[in-house]
Amino acid sequence: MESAVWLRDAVCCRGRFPALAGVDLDVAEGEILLLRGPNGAGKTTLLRLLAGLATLDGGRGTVLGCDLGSDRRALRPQVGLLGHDLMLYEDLTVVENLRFFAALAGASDAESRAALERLEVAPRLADVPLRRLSAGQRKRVAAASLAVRRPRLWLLDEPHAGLDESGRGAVNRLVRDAAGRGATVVLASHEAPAAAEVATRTVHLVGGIVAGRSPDSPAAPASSSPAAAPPPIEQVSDA
Amino acid sequence: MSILLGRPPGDRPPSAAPGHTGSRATRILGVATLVGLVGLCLCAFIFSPPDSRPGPEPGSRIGQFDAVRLMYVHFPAAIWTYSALGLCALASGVYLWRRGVWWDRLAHASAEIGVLLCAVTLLTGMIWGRPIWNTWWEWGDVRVVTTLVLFLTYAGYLALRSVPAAPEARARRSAILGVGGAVLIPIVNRSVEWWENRTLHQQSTLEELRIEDLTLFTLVLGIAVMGVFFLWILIHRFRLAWLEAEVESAGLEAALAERRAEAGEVAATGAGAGGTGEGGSAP
Amino acid sequence: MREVLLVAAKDLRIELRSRVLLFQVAPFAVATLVLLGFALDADRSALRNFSPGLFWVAVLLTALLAAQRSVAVEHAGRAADALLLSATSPARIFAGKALALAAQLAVLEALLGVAMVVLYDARVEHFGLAVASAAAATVGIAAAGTLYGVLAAPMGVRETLLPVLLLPVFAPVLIGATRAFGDALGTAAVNGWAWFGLLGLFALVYAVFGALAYGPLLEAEA
Amino acid sequence: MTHAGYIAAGWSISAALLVSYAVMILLRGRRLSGRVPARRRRWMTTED
Repeated sequence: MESAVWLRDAVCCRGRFPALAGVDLDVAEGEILLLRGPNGAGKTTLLRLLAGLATLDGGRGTVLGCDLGSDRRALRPQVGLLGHDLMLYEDLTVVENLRFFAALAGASDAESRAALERLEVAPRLADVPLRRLSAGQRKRVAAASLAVRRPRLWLLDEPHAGLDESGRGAVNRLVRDAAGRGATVVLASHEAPAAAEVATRTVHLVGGIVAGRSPDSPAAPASSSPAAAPPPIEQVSDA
Repeated sequence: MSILLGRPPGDRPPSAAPGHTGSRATRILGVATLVGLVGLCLCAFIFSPPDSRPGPEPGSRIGQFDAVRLMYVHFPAAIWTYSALGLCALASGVYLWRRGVWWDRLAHASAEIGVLLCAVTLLTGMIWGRPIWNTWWEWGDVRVVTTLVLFLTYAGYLALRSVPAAPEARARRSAILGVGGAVLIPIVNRSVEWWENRTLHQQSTLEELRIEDLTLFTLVLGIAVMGVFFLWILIHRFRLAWLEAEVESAGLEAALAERRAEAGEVAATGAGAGGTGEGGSAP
Repeated sequence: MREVLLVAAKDLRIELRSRVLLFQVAPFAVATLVLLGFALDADRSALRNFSPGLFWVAVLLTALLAAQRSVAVEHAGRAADALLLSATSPARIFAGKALALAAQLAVLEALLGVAMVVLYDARVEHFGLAVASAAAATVGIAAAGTLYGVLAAPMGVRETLLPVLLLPVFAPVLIGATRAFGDALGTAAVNGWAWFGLLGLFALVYAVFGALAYGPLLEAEA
Repeated sequence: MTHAGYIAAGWSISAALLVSYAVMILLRGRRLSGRVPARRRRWMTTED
């Protein structure tokens, strides 16, 4: 099967802090991968890296055939990210938010309405500014705006957090549908039962690396100090 | 290019590296600056004549008299201000195009020195203007006003650089600002020129002073000395930027090692609790 | 073009909803004019003579606020990330946001213009010149404001950094627009249309530069 | 000499600015050099 995500010794820094300290990860197309790990393990950073929103500071990586070093711009439109921040406009109404992102993605108004229905957002909320919705309702709207874009890779950061039983069900249906249509899903979740229900595989992330690999023997010795630029001598002598 | 970093270490033992940013090239430039400075002082204060010529009325003399001696600092500083900030814009542009940290550091070093020289230019210009134009600040002069805007623009550039950020993001933002400054300056110059379309400045300093040979020679010498000084301080500043980046990335490597150690600890202590089984213990 | 209008319409709709422009920026603009009047001792002829300059100083200060607001909208809730993840090219996002900012500034300028006529007793002699040069200046301010706004955006010091970066850039606009208005209001004997040309040049340069530089800037943020 | 005060002020302010900047750069260079391994400071190997 084609590989949707391929990471080797990936390092990614938030400011000066190496949130990912050498991640090896393979995800096949159509898989639903559950990321688990304690707070601060680097789950959110990993998802942002896979979305092409964070820079790869060391190691190598390919997502959906796009190189994370050089080709992030081609990657981004194929990815949908549901983050802690909703990535929506608080002052716009539910429908306006959805229509805007649907239009940018080339989807129709009917599709955005259908997406809202699938996430069981009550029609009476359609014209309410996002600011006035509850956390759970916003999350559903954010998930709907993801669905409208029909990404090839779904990256869900705590999709179940703050949702009630029916909301979790709706999100899981959405995930299964997407995987059924051939999309790949990576989700990070602490809500073990709800997430395990859909996941086809689980990976544990600890201290910025995938648990199970010995931290003392980095996988790729040649590039094991990836955060640093290549030694200055080589860099300048050919200039 | 390699002059900024010196020659490759070859087979010399690394322990021979002294703890400063000097090298043979900078020592030569440093000595040349000092020798040139002595020569410049001699020419500027002793050999060169004051600016003085017959005035319209018989027997009267006009000119800048000894104040022209300020020009031997002001003019070279102005020339190298424009060169340094031009170099900053150029290096910024190349950075955006080719993406080498080398260019980012060159832009940083030249901007900092350029702003310093710009301050020198403005200050000496004001001190010269007080006796000659009878004012510290002349709004009606294009170059004066343009240079001040230039100063503010690149002072902003340095302000942006001083904000802590991820190195690559900072480099990219700074580069755009560096290029933006170069885009802005011609427009400012044009607009100020129209704004006050008479100008007080020497149309060209070199023409207006009825230049004695020695005055011209001293001006050229001043430019040369300032140029050697510029190169000397640029090399030092560039190497300092290099060191700063090295210290930063050394910190990063340490943090990376620490992070991996943390992962090892958790894996060792939490092997049972963390669970390898699917849907195991809830968090 | 469709995407440009989508982004612009989105920004304008947010302004209509949140009313920040109406309730915060507009009063600030008028208050600035009033304070400048106090500074000149409310001397009627002085105020009329200096009205073009005072007007544009007020506009530029207001533009700082509006530019900051335009960036803040994208950074609250990380909506900027969503724009990055859409297939829209950065140049179009830039154009859309600059267009929306220009529209807001135009409204503010109209308001300030009325205030200027009322408070400073200014008389518009060449209406066409005034409108044309204001339009050119507005496009330039909006382009520069959008570009430099995102330049200073993701740092914790946006409020202080943006004015430092942006005010020197506004220098040619202030000079040009003041002169052009001087002609239009009959307070300066200059050729206002030549100044209109300079404002147009500024707008063109910053629109092109902004469209080119916006992509790398958004990348730097990510 | 005419304008002696202006000339003295101009030259000495310039000298003070440039010299103090240079000294600052050199001192910071010395301080940071100690924190960077010698092999990453290749300009130091100056002798032929």
